[in-house]
Amino acid sequence: MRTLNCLLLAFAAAAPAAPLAAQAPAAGPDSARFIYATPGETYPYYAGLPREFWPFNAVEPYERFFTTRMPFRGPGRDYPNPSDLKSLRIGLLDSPKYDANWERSVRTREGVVLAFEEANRSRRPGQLPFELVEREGIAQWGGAGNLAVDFADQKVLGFLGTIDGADAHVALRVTLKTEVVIINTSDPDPTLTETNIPWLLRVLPDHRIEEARMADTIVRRFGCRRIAILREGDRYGRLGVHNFMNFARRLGCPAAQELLFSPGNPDIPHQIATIKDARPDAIFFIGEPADIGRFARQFRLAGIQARFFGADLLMDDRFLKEAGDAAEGAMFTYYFDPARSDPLWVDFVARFSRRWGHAPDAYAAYAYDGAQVMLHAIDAAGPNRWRIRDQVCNLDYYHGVTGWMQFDGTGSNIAPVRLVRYEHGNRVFEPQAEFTPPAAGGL
Amino acid sequence: MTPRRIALRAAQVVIAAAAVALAGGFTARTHQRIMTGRPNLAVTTCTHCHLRSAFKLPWQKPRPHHDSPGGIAVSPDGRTLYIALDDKDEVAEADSATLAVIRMARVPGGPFGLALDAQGKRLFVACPQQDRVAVLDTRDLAEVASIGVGVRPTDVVYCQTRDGERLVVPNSGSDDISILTLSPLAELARVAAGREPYAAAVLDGGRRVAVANRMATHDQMLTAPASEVTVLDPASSRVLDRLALDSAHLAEGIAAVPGKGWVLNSMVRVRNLVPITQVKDGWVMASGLAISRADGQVTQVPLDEANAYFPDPSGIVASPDGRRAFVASGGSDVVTVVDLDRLGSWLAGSSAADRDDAILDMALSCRYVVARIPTGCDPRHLALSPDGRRLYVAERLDDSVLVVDTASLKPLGRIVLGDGGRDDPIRQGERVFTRARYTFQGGFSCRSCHPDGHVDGLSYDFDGSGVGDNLLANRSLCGVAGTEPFKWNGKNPTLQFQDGPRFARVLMRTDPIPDPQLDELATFLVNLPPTRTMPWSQVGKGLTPAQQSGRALFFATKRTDGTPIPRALRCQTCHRPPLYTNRLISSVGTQSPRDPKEGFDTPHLIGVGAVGPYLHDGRAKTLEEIWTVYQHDDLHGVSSYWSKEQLNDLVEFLKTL
Amino acid sequence: MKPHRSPLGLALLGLTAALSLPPGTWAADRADLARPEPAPLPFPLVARFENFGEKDGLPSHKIHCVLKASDGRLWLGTGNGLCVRGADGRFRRYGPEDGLSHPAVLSIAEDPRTGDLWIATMRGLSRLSGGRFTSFTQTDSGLPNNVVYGVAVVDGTVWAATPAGAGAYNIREKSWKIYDHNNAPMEEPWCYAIAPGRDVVYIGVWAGGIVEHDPRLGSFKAYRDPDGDFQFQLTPDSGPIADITSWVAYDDGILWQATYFGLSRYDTQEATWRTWVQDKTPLVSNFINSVFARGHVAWVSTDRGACVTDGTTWATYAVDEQGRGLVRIDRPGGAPETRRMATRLADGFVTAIWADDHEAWFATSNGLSHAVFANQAAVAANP
Amino acid sequence: MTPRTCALLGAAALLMAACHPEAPRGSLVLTQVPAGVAPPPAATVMDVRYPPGSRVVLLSPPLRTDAAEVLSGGLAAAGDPCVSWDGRWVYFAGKAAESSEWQIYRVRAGGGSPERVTRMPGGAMDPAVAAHGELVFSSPVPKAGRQWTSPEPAALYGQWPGQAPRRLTFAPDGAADATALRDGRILFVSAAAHDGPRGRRHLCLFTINNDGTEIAAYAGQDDGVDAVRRPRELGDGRIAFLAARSDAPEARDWAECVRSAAPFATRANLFAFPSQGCRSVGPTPEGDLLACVDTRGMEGRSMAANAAVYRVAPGAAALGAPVFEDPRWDSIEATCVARRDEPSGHTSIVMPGATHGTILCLNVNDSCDPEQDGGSGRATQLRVTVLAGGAQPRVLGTVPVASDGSMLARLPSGVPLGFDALDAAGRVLRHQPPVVWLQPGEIRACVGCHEPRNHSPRNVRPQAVQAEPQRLDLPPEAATPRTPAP
Repeated sequence: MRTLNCLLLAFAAAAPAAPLAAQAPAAGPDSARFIYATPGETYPYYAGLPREFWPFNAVEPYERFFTTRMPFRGPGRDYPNPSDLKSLRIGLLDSPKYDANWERSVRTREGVVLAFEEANRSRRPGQLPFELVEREGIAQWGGAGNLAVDFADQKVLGFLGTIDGADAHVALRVTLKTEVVIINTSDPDPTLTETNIPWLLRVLPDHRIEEARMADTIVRRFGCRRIAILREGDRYGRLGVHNFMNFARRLGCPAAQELLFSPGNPDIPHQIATIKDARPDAIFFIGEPADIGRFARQFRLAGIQARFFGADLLMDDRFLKEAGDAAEGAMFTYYFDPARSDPLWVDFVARFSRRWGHAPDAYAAYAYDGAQVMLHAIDAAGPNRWRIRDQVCNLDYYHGVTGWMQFDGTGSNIAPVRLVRYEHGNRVFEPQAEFTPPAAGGL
Repeated sequence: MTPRRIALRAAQVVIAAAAVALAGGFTARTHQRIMTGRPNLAVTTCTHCHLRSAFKLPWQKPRPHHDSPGGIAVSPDGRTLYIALDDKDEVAEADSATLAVIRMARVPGGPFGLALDAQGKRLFVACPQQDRVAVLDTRDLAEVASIGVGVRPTDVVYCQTRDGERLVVPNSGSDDISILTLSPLAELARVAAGREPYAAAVLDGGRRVAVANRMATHDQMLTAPASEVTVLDPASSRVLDRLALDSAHLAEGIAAVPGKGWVLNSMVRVRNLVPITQVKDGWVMASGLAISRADGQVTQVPLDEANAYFPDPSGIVASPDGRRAFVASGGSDVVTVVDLDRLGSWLAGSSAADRDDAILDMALSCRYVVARIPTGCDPRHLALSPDGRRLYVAERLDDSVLVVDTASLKPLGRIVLGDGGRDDPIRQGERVFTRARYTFQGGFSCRSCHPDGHVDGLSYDFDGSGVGDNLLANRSLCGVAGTEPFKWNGKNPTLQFQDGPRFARVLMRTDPIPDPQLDELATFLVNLPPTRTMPWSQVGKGLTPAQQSGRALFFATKRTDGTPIPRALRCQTCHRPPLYTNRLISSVGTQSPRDPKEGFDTPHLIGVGAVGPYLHDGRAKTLEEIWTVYQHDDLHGVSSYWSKEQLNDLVEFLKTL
Repeated sequence: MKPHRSPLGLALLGLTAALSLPPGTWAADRADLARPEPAPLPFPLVARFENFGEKDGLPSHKIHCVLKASDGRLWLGTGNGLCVRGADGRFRRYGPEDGLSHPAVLSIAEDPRTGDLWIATMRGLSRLSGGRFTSFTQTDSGLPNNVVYGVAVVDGTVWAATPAGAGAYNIREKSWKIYDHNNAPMEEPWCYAIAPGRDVVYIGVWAGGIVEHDPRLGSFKAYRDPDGDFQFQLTPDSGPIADITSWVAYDDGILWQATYFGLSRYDTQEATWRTWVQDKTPLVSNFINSVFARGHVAWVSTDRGACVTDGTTWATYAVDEQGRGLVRIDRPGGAPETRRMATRLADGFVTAIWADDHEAWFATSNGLSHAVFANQAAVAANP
Repeated sequence: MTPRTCALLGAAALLMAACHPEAPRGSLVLTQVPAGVAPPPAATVMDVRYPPGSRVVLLSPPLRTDAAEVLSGGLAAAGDPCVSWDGRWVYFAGKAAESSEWQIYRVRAGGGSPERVTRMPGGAMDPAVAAHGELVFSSPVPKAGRQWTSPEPAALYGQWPGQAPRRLTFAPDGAADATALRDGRILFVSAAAHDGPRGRRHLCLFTINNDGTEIAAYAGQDDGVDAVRRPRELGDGRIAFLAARSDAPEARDWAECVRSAAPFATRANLFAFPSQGCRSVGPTPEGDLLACVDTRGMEGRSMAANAAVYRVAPGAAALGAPVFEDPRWDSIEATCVARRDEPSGHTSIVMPGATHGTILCLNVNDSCDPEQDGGSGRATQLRVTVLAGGAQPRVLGTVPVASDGSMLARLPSGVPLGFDALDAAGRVLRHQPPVVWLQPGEIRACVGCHEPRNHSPRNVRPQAVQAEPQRLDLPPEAATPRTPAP
């Protein structure tokens, strides 16, 4: 039995893209930038973090999940392609205009639209054009679920989005029924890909990668012992520090305080007084950049000298603007160095800037990469949602404009993130080698 | 004092008075503008917001009660009649031979629908005012039992099933049907009906019961409404079928036809989607008969004629031999006699297309309508003696029951219950309300669109200045006192103005109602109490937590996050208690491309839970849709911060008003 | 450098995995179908499957749910409408044109008092009564959200599991209540299943385990994964196997939790938990779409076939790589017995099951299977 | 009105009543025509019907020949009487001298001197009293033998006491024999729609509201009868009228009726016996029929016998004996003098001064006319024709037809309008000669083109009403005066 399976697997693994040859050659990135899963492959446990970051790391759990990828075992791959297609439709779930994520959503859209425009410009005769079906999310009342259903009704082959973690979760559960694959480009919620629903790929490194790096930096590198946490009092804040607190504790330095604030709150005297009394040597922020910048300044004015740490949102200019001098020395994680010299990135920045009149940020860049993966998958698999899923969800590595990505057993990008600090109002990226997968000649 | 001094002092007084008046006026205007949040508010009176006490409204005051006959039940031997007198909380027992009232029984709760058991030993009484069914012992007319049912039960039928005795009770206020067992007296199930289930009929000896739903339902604006006939199995309380009567409303009469397997419904065929450019040829509405066959095929045929109408068909009975049906026309004070054999032969010889179009052919009725029997005012309920030889007609506004010989179709006499209330201006106004004589060819009455003064749930296209640009949802007249101005554009300062010459020109197409009758009509209307939307069991009880939360949202001055809500956008500013209206024109972002103006009269919210659809043209199917589908930029109150729970709570609160 | 492999290989992997069976004990030792049962099983054994697909009149290959109503009619929720099987064996479809609020039907429940069907769709909740549909959506009613995954009717209240909370519609009062993270012990409002319990209602919550609600008392109790992490199960039989609940079912004091991480069982009398994961237990796959409870027996729908178990004995129906039907029986303490079947499930990706003492219906992603039981007159489904 | 004024008016009324006593109960108003008098040269239709010497008399019970009181005293000829609803006034057509024109006169039913109430150029005829005492009549009076082919066809006018007349009809072939129905409408005789001067004409019954709006076919349009005259509403839901063949003399008319419940399906003889020679028929307060019949040549009657007055019970098998006859006169028109229920009025939507009206057709494809229906094709536009400023219709323009067949347009008022439903290729699917008109400001609608008679509309929202109606204007040279100065 096992032998037979192995034979089958071997055949499967070695099989060239036989039916794919019938498809038109993939547009966009060349195939060398895609490395797919191998049979029986196991994946790094717990996002590839060192054992000391694992929960209950002293004992062997009864069962580990996500060491392999949950396959989709349902039918569909052999269903005939629809014959009445006028275009290849792909959904994009934006954030609602009144939502805090709106500006990030605009950047995301710019990246996606650029990818579509470039792909459609390079269509060859006989190839159907790509069509973007946009829906503005409804943060209230589980609206993302309705939109995910609408995408299916619109016969999309897959969709991109969304930024809000709750929306992404709700939409993902719908896709299990509608069998439409999602590529998420901007939700850092670690639990999003831990649901074992084999219809999702996330190209953005999640909070866990950032928080592990930050916990390591705060506790081990700077030897901080009294860590205070100030976070938004919503779901984003809760999930944003959940793993950090665990990691810090596992490294022997549990957070001394966890204080909450309401987004947009102009000042937080109570939280400041409480934190000042605790005399922390490190403060870890999670929240909107303008809020954090404002509070950072208020902390310094209150005479708090602790080091400031945060996540990728501190990259935002609004943090610097609000914090002013208080930003000096603040350290945070970011996904990549926008000044990197990778030709893919440099070329992308030039094209993006030509199209939109400004440089891309991480959300635009990951959205572009996510769209590229989706467009490539559709061209490679043809207009069949199940084969497109296979293309997307069996990806192990992808070299996008943001660099090489590595996808773990949950389908989340676990590529390492960078450390950044503010010096004299400038963002200084700490030296770090570009990640390259072994299969691509990396270490 | 010299004349000069007097003149000087007088001038001082005048100047002082003028100053006081100016200051007062300025202060009042400023107060109005601040409290309404409308800096450009035109001149209004204090009473727009500061209504004299709601307890002083006409419908709050005592009024004369009358012996208006409701349901009629005839004993199995035909000797005794039981007549429900809902306005008097009584049931009368009369001798069919002498036509004299023998006994009266007091039955609180507005007894309206009656039914007897097979032996005539128990009389079952539907009491819509107290949401209950009472059981009376016919030996002494004493109430021996009572059971609560849904809201406003208007009828009750008795049947024996394979699983025992059953009562089926249509609850017109809660849109459901209670199925009761008798031993013990308990509610077996409550099944969903259409809108306003009103009357029931037993079919196939109790194997099925059909319920007529008086009001039409329609899913969305500008789609044809339909009234439902709910057919259920009383033994298992399973709904077997829901027959749709296309474009029918006021379908409040139902009868089973022995031997033919038909269910007959009296109904009004409305044309609310067609601009009202005329009344002729049933353009607005016409009376009809719906024949539902056992195979589910439904055919509508007219009861009116090419040049005459017999509107507001109500009670309907079929003779025991299944050869004739009698239909009361409350608007024209006649009972129409239908030859069911002729009707059957026409149906048998007609094509499917003929049957589909039958209701459109105003000249068809002369094939099967064999007589029109004149009656007293507003004939409603009908009953036949068990042998079918006598027809009993409840002349509701004459406080009498007409007895007709079904062979000669000639009257045999009357059971006189009261004096008809000739001296009561409210009762006189109700006569104007129910009579169709004020409409061209007697096409319809006020009641045709406002059954019991309420709504028909439809939107009509009145051709005012043009065609198709005046789509308006019907508004309830219940609790209308003190809510002037009237009409959605707020142009009519009084009910007399509302129902006067303009109404005759746009709708009735005949001479206006004469002033004396118009005053009587207005008197009747302002004495109509609001519709009760809460179950009787909850009346006088406190609000539930959800309703309390909804009330807090209604009166909120700040959002959940503490930011203030502009005064002009607070619910209570425009929908100000006690009637929940400030009687001003408001713009809430609902103007459609063909609406001439963006502002509409702020409707009162008393009984709002029962008057859907909502907004001026009836675009909102439910209260929820006002804020989920038709709210734009928080123009109709600030709702963007509401959670779904909060919206649900608000709706629960509104249903209590 | 690792060779680039085409996703087709992976596609075949998926396909192969779907057709193959768990390694180890699955070789069909004999093809003898007539071998007598050594001992009665605590549940009926399927003798053969009768399969129905689009060619038989089903409106979609994907069947989401199946229910046999009290009047004996079989109702199917498909990806393309509600479907009923008439006495003549033909299928009749109802879609939006008939008043159904959306063609994708995810769950069906019957009101035991009236026989009305409540149909959970991906755009609202529909009621089928007397042959007519009435729909409730989040914009025209108090329904929390339009995507309704699960529906149940409990004592005159219709419960709808939606991503914005569990909606409870009181049929008599026509009023809605919503239970979510604001008023119930849920981290998130994402509800995906409802199961009527004894005087309580169980709500399967995505990332919230199972919430037990007593409507009379208005009380709540949450059952959560004791290790609190999605990445592993620390110890077996210690509580819900995961907080991500894909379905719940209850009967006769036993609560079952389906997840994509395995199966959990809670004995409400003894307050004890059992858990099963693939490879280490007879459970054929961790990916469980739903579970149907009857007596002490659970009918488990997985992406690799269907299992029937009382928690000790298992029968698993699957399809081998040649597309043949297999049944494997795991008795406590005994070696697994695998037998080939003359018939097979319509598809290995089973989404839902309905069963009684006489027959079972399997909804799959590629058709419908009717299970005819072996002659097991001595065997009661409720031991 | 103060009590004092009321008292004064009351006193004045009593005084007038004393001067002109009311007609006794059971009285008749009768038109008597002298036997054997030839009409004058250049006679009009009225001169032929009422030759010189014709008179209107009041007959009180007992109906004796010597008790006839002449109501048309001083006039050269008179006839065609009708009684006001209150039974106090008698209106009739008369001419003061042989050379003068026919006009409408009125006289107190109790007797007195007639007063002229119309001054219509070309004369006036066929008086009727509508709601609220409004006088309705036809004008001008056509030449003899040209009533339905006159280049100046008669139209109906309405005239309030002391006010100028309003033109009510614009039928291309004229309108005559008006009578008021109890629902307030005016029932009159006109020609069915036809094409041009050589088109086949036959007369039938139409109705309008008393402001001239909602012109509609009432009965006879689809029947075989050539001509109808003198329609009268009976008290039992029937409309009686005189039927005639166009080639036969008026004296050989017979009485027919239709039921108002289904006027297009119930045409029948009014009497159970042959009624050739019937000159008038009408109701009595007691429910009998009052008829004037010329029995010359009728079996059982002498050749000398002339037109007499008969009272016929419903369902009577024979004509029976006359209730009044006078060998010196032909008694051709008899009407009971009695108070009757006044018909309802109609709150007019006409806007004087407006030049257009609006017409809505719910579905121009809704047709059941096998002759005129050009096929089952769907119309995409409607061509509007008008009969104005010439004998032949001219095209006014076309208006679009919505996909559901509905059409909404603003069209000139006061002219006969015709409609051609055209398909996409311009083929005529349905054709309606100019016979319909709009009053100024009128908004009227129809179910379809040649839809079944007496049919109600389906309950559908016409797509055409979603947009503003298209307006078509009358060419200036085609404009005609709406109401001639009296």
